[in-house]
Amino acid sequence: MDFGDSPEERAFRLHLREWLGHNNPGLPTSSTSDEYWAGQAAWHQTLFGAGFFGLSWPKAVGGHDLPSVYEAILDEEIIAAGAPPRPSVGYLVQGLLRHGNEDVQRRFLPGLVSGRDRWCQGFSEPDAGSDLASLRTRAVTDGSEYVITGHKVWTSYSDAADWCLVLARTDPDVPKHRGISAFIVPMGQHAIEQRPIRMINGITREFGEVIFDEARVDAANMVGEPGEGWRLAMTVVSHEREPGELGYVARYGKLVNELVHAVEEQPDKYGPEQRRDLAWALVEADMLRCHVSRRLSDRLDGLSHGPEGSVDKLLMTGVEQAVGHAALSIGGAASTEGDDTWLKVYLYSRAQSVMGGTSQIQRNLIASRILELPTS
Amino acid sequence: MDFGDSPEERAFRLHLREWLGHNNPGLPTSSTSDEYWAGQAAWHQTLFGAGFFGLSWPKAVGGHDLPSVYEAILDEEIIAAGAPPRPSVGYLVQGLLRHGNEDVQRRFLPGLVSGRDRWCQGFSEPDAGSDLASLRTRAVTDGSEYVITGHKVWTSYSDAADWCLVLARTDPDVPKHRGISAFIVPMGQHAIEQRPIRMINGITREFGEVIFDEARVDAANMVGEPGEGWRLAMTVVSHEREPGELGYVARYGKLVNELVHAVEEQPDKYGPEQRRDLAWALVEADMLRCHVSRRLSDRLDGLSHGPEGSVDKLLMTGVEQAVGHAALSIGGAASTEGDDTWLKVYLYSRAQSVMGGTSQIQRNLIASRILELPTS
Amino acid sequence: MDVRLSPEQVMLRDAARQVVDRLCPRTVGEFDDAERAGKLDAAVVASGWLELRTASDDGRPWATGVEVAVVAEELGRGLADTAFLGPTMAADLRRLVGASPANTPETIALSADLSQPVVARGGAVGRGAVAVDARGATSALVLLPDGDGYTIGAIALGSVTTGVDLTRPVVSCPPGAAVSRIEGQRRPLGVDDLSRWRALGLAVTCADLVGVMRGAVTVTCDYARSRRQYGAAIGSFQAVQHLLADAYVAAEGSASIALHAGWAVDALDGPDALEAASAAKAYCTRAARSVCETAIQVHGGIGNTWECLAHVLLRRALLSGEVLGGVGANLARVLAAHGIGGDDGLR
Amino acid sequence: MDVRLSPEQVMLRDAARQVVDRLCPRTVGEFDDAERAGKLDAAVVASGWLELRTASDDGRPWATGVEVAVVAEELGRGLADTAFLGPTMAADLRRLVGASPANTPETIALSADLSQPVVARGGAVGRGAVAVDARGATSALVLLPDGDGYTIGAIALGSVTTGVDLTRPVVSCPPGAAVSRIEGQRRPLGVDDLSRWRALGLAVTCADLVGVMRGAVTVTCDYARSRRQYGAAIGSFQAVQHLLADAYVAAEGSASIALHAGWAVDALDGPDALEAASAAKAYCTRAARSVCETAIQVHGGIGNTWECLAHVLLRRALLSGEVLGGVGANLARVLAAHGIGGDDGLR
Repeated sequence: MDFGDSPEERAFRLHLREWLGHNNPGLPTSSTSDEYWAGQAAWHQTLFGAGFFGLSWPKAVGGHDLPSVYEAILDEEIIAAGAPPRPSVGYLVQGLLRHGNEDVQRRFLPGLVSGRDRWCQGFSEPDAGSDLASLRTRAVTDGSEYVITGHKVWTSYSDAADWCLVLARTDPDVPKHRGISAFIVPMGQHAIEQRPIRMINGITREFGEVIFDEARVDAANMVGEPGEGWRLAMTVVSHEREPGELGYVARYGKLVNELVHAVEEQPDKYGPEQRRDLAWALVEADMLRCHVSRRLSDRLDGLSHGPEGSVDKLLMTGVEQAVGHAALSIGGAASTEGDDTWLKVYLYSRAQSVMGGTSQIQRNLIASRILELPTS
Repeated sequence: MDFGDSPEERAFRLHLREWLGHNNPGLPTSSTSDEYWAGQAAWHQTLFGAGFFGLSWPKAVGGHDLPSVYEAILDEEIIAAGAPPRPSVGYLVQGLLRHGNEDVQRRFLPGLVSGRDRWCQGFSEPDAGSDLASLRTRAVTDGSEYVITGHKVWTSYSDAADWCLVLARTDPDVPKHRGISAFIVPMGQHAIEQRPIRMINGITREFGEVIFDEARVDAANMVGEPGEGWRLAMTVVSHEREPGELGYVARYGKLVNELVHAVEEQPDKYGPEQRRDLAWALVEADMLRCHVSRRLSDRLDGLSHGPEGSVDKLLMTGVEQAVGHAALSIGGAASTEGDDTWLKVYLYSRAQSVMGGTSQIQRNLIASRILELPTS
Repeated sequence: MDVRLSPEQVMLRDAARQVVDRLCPRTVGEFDDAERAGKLDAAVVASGWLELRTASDDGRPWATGVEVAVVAEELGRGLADTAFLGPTMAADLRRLVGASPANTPETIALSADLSQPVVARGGAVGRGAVAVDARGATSALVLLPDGDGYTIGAIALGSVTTGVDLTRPVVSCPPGAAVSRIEGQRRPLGVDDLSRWRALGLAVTCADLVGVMRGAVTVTCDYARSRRQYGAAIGSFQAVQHLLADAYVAAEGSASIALHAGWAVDALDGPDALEAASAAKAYCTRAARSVCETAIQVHGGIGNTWECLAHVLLRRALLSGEVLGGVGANLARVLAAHGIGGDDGLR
Repeated sequence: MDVRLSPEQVMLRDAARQVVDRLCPRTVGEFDDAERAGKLDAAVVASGWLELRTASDDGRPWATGVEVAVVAEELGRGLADTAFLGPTMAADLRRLVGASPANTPETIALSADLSQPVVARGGAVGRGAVAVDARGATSALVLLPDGDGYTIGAIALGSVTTGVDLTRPVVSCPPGAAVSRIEGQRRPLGVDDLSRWRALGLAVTCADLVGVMRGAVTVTCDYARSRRQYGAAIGSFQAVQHLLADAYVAAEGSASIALHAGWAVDALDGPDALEAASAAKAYCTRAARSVCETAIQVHGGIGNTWECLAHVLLRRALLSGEVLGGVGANLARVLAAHGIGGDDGLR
């Protein structure tokens, strides 16, 4: 049991630290400014180019085959440097690694990992949110291609994406979980329309709606076999719930450090109620850092895909929303001084209990799959 | 809209205030000491004897036929005097007034209202808690009597009671809600065994288990007609959820004032976290006082028996538990200085979200009966 | 004691409700409908609701804090994008110093964090100020020190900015903005007056928060009845039912304590009115944030989009929560009122 | 970094688990079984767990904070009515000043509110003290000022009282109780030592709280599976499921941060270890109260009776929560460690 560095880890950490000292692009706080999303693509490529991205992924796809705990070291150093968190594409990588055949992995993973290609994820639909398996987007064979028609929502970075990992129904005649297949669809075609979604904090470039009107995709771009899309979806969704995969320890570490800095600058401005909110945000962020170290260490025994992701998701949501409340408290709900970044951080934090599966769904999963409580 | 006194109310208040100045028995904090329950019987009779009990009940049963808002004035003055809250027998009175025939009302209500007779309530059973209608206690006719066999729990003051209002199944062959009747059973018979229940804060004289082993009751002691026991139960239970009926505004007012006093005495001992807990308890108690005034004013239009009691119950529970947390905070969880009254107040507060129907049941009732959300 | 609304108060509430139902936006898109917004402004002016706190012949206001709260609750519930808090508070300030009503639309200025009235010294606003609820207003009132009390002055307002609340814009006034004295003041604003005026402001924002909560419960229950997942309305799931039940209960508790705060404005001494209002404000502010967060949660993905009314309700609640102090400042006042610390001086 | 338990640590955990499963009470009635309790005490002594923090040849403890935490968690989970926290903390204090281990059972004394070590001046305990986890102990260690640091002394203990925690009794020592100096101290306790020692105490109580939470989740899930109402196990109702899911999640988050606190005791500088432990203690204390309250709630009426284990778990959590400071004191330390206020001096 050791939270400390091995000699190799220490050497890596110092190397990384020095590099970050010269290469922090200083992007605005994530999820509060549309500028962030543009800059984040460059940051992805910069991190990758320097050898600091995909640390625990296979070398064959551009990773470094390092133990997963190196991801925790990366997050810690990013926090210390005040740099932007690493881009959250791990859940797509894990999905393709587990379910894609060799051809798919060879063609697509290097571009995804390096940041050369931008990806988005076409899972949710207007009438298929929590109940994802009821999705209605259809994919119909036409020679060596599939023709896709449907309406996706909550598609992250859909405006800038080169590829979309789409779940579509290929067989309407079998039970709903079994008739779904997954495709890597090129976004650059006229049959795909992208519309931005404006979030409650005003940002418009994180999420989009994507309408597929007889969009075409090569059958070779299917991930897994026909009808195996649900299994891919479960892999992707379970990793999407993991702060260790998302790099969110750095997200929260950066935010709380900035809040501490705000109080340092004007100590007389903040009373006990505000300091208390901040103290809880600090404690919650610290908990998540420790928790992710524990989860990433568990991966040293091999990657698992169990229901623990729902636990991590609820813990992460607690942190995000504690940080959001601290941001509201320190920044002031009604601040008219300067920018409203902290208000935006708070408003954005409300989405964390919905995206990637609502907190209610996570609790259902924990009750049935971990606590083994009876179903009604 | 006036929270203030009419001239008549003002005169009553001043008269009451003067009387309380000379007649406050200074009992220990309710629900923390078994001494309280003994003293409370005398306090009931003292209040009644002075004309300050049953203010809004009919004169015929020993009440005063005053508008229900006089109960709020009584509670306020009890708080100001630091006197014990008025005894909580209103839900029994309301049940008998609504469902008992003239004979039952004439024979039983005066003794109940005056405090001459002590009463308890035999509703819950070990396997019939939230699901009260599944109760199994049986009552079988035998000439002009019924013979009752069964096991009741959570019977308040069963050790000292002269009478028990018992729900028992008289017809096992009809749907469960329709086969229940209510009886006023004399406790002084060998066929009734009473066992104290020790609560988590150590008190043993508030609740008991009562085992009826062929106990006998005159058929004339049935309240309502055979099979109408469920309707009585619903009336009693709904009033049991009302802080205005229970006099609990005074309960919380007294507790928070004592907590304020503790902080006044040793101001340096308490930090922002403890003061914050106390401030919330003060605010919550104030809310309930206002809320009860609103409910009692609504009774000026006539007494209602709707689902609003579930709202009141949840608000009351919030207050009880906020006060409990303040007591824990101010008193210290681990206090070894002097007595542990505040710890007991905290521990007792946990029962409020269970007794009289769990908070979960109240939320179900609000969802279906007030918000009219669909059933699953 | 009879805290039921009087027949006249019920009529006032029903009249406000009718205006709200007819002219308030039902969707986020409708906020851009200038014709509708203009009609709403006109209806509020025509109904006389902006004059509730102007002086009657004996110097007392035409209407009590309760009537003001009755209107404020309905406007909050309907997300009314019209000025009410600002003009009402300004009118009360003019009444308290015996000045005649304003000729042009007017509001009040608060400190940058909205927690305090602005005290201008030396003819100028020192640290800057924010004019709240400033739609249509050309000036905002501030306090000027005068012996033990205050007189009032006005600052001219520049262009309106939206701020957190999409329904009630604000105007930032830079440090150093010049203050002109209001003519015809017949008496200074005393300590008791100021407490009472703050109590009015807190009571109005409490009523607004109650309205917002009730609006949030209504739209969210409607959504929960209609939105289906897993073959059932989401409102049939116990988890959703309990979230909504708790929201309803929070709104009802808030309504009770807010009602008392409204009554206390005119019925109690200034300090007691301020204590009643402070307790109500702490309670309602906490409740409203929780209720609006529930509204967003139950709306799911949709609830996190700009097009859903849930965030408009939350944003309105955030502004009302901060006006004259939020949870921390008001809990401190409650403790101070009980003689155990806290600090309630004008800063 | 590899925060999995080592094979040796897993063996230690399993050994502790076996003792707990064999000898800890499963019902409230079993607490009165003196024979069982005696066997538990003996098993703990025989296993050497009370000597984990005595000095090895190089002066460092035989075992790290992690091993202490591993044992503490299991004892907490099993509601072990045996001394561990007290003797362990006392042994660590003796080790830090270079004194030999105690000959008779010993614990530590804390301030009356349990938040601070006791500093005795002039040969006596000034304001009184409380010896915690005092089962079987005949004396309790206190600190004596000595230049910039401290030496240690002992007070004799009178009869044991139960206190809030039914499993770990306390002894109140009156103001003025005489302090005898411990012989053979080779070095004073410095500031870094004291921070580290407090960090150990906080880490042990965090581990105990994690154990209590895990125990609470287990017994409550068992109850929810077996208790039936409305023709169904109550654990099938979504409201109950969500309460239990949240309890499980709280326990897991606590386990992660508590693990870090245990590691930090020996791996970081004293102040950093104390900061890590303070964050963990605030988190675990809040979580444990909530989890134990959930345990009572899901047990319904039964949960509010003395005969149900739920309140024994809550009571143990309340004591562990207060030892060396609860939520408020530790949040203040976290803020202080970030350079924004708070106060962490010995009082």
